[in-house]
Amino acid sequence: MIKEIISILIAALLTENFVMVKFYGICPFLGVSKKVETAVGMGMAVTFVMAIASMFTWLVNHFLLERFGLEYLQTIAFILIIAGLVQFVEMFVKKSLPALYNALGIYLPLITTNCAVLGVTLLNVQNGYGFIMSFLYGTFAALGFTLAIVLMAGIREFLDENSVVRSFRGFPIALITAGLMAVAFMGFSGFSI
Amino acid sequence: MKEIIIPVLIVGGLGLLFGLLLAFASYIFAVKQDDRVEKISKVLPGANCGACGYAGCAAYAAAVVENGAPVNACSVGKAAVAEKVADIMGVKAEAAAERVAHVKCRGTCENTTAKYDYVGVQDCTALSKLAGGQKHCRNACLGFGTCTTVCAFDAISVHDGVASVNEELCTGCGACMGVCPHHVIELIPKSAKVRVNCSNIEKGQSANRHCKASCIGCRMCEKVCESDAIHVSDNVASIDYSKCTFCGKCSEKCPKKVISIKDNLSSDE
Amino acid sequence: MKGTEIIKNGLLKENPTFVQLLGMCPTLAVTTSLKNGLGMGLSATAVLIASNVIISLLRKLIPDKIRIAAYIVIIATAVTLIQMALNAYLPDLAESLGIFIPLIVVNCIILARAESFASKNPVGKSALDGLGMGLGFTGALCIISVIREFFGAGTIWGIELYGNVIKPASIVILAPGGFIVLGLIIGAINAIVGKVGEKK
Amino acid sequence: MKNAKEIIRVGLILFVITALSALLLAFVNKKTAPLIEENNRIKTENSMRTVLSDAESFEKLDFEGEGVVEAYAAKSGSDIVGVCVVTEANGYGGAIRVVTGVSADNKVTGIDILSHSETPGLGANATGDSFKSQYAGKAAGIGVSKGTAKDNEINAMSGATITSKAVTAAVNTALEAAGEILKEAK
Repeated sequence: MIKEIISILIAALLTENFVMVKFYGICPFLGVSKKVETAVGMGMAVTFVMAIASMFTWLVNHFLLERFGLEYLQTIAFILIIAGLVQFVEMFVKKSLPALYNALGIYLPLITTNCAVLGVTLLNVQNGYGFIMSFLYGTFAALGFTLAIVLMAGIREFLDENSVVRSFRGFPIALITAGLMAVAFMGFSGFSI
Repeated sequence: MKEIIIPVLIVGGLGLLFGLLLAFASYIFAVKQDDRVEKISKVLPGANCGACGYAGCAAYAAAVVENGAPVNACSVGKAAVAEKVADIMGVKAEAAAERVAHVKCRGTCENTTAKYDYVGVQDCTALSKLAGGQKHCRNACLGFGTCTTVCAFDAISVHDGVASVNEELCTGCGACMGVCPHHVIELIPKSAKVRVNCSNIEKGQSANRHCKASCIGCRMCEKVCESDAIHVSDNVASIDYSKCTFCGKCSEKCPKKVISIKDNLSSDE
Repeated sequence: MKGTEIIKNGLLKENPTFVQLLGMCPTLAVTTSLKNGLGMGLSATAVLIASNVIISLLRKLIPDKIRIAAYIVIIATAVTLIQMALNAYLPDLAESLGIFIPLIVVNCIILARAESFASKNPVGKSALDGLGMGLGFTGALCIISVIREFFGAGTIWGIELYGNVIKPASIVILAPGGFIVLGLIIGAINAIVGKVGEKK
Repeated sequence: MKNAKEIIRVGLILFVITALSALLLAFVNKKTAPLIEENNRIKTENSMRTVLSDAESFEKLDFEGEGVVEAYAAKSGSDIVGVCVVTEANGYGGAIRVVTGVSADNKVTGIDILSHSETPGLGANATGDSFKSQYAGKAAGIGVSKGTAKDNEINAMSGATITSKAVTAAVNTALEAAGEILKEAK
């Protein structure tokens, strides 16, 4: 059992990193990775949403959808749960961490359409993970997302914008940096326990 | 018929559950935020340049509402924004003192000569570390354009080894002032016709030797000024624009032509 | 803003992919061939217009507290309905577009436009905005996929160009290629727009 | 008390929206489900015909197996010519459904991809004949090689090894199931 958990952890963090390999959650990844604090803040918010969403969607899917054979409702039920959670997180962050709320801006509500969150809930169902496994995979996937976004923020903060050609400043250089990071992450493919 | 009722109940039930949860949460987490802050930040240009002295537009908006920051501090938005902010706050906005950046140096290639040939990073800060820069005058504008890289409005550019400001584009945000290693750039009112174009602090003859267009601290301007607006401190003249009446006498009297009148300033560029 | 201005806005000034950098997930994943890029763009445009219209119709009804939940339910319903209709009545179209439809639910552009435009503007303008943004998105996808398919697979629209003569660089189709190609394109556009800006 | 009324109002609005959506979905699903079922059956039938060409009719068998979706006995006239097994495996982007034709002597006559959600341009190339034709004539326990394929091995698609392995796994499951079915039939 432990071996399986570790192999999922390694997969979610490195070999099948949600951002760098599976291309999930790129919008906030590019939008929020200017400063490390906001990146960590975004990572925490996404981790909270993905962990809770993985559990909640598994319960709903197992006890409600699969029992009545309503698989076609999966998408709408899962995305409703995620949207509810995200709006809850948005209110919470707006109240207790206003600085983070301003820094995240439009990207906080966009967690709802963050492909990573919906992706992980659908993957849990497809891989047939149990309740605990779904929760673990959701958390590990979010940690993989946070790892990628914090690494990216570190690089972009360190990247001296002035040494870049004027038209490549901002998003273009961020994209190229992300591309090089993706090459690095490709080095992990095929590595498994 | 059953397989229509059940999905409606399930998804509808979920919707109801979340509707209640979110509505309930919105009361617990209700943030008592003054809606004026919201309105003001919408009106501000959102460049977050910090010229008003606050961390960004959101911070400035909060400061205006909570601790009465001046309504016209936004030098990027100038009078237009000041008006809008004023009527949100229900206050009259006096004309904002529009400010522009001004380079206090005329150390062009023919006015001064280079001490050494510099081969390295094209950056003023790097150059200033090497014996105060390439030019003989140690307070001169280094001419490598670090200020041009931080200017978000492309208002400053380097000509003939000295930076110069396009006052139509300049919004007075002060980014260039902050980054210049020799602090050659200062923010002055845009309407200021009389300007000092030197920041050399050396005594007369060495200043003279180092640059043809340098201020030798002879204090002629100080003697001739009736409104006591111009003073020489550590061998360079500086104008207190709150007193200056722009009469231009100091500019006539200055033997080295360091003090210029704005309308002839652009002509001799 | 007038109608034509809204569409021009979506196409050029606020192009969702090149300027706002939204909808990255499908953009990077799908633009491996022109056919897919076009398919994705058109299906996303259809959903974008439909959801913009519905949301702007209901904008007065939906209280701010549950705006995200309500919008995303509407978008997901629209997408699932289109998917069901396609699979049932147009199986061969569903064959080629099948993979893109579920991806649209998680396309940030749709919720972003709903939140920033449709919820504040009347139906007519919202539909135009949906069309403008959709076409901007499709255009961007096509540009990216032509480049990636040409360099990565040596074909355009599946027609073999130089694939058997020189081995194409398959990395351009893989994950890193997506990032780098998009970065280069936006850089180039900034440079061109920058130049045009100076001349004006 | 005003708050409570407000909370219930907001809750009801979301309930109405979600209930309406669910109603619409359920109604459309009820009308389209049989059609989709029919489309799938026709599609499976066609691919089975391409995979096992000399069979005339396919009789559904009630065979249960891990990863096996359904199995058909391929008949021409009354005698069994082979077996068609529909299996599923998890690829890169999601489940891949493969139909494998197995001849009476337990060899693969051909395979076809019924449905997949692999990345277009990479994993999706599995639907191309160049990849599928490699399986013809192979027996159970097919391997996947990145380099040159030895006997009973197929060449993985470049940049889509996960998909190649998934399709091969599905074909192997089908071969095992077909083996059991053919043993019983004898």
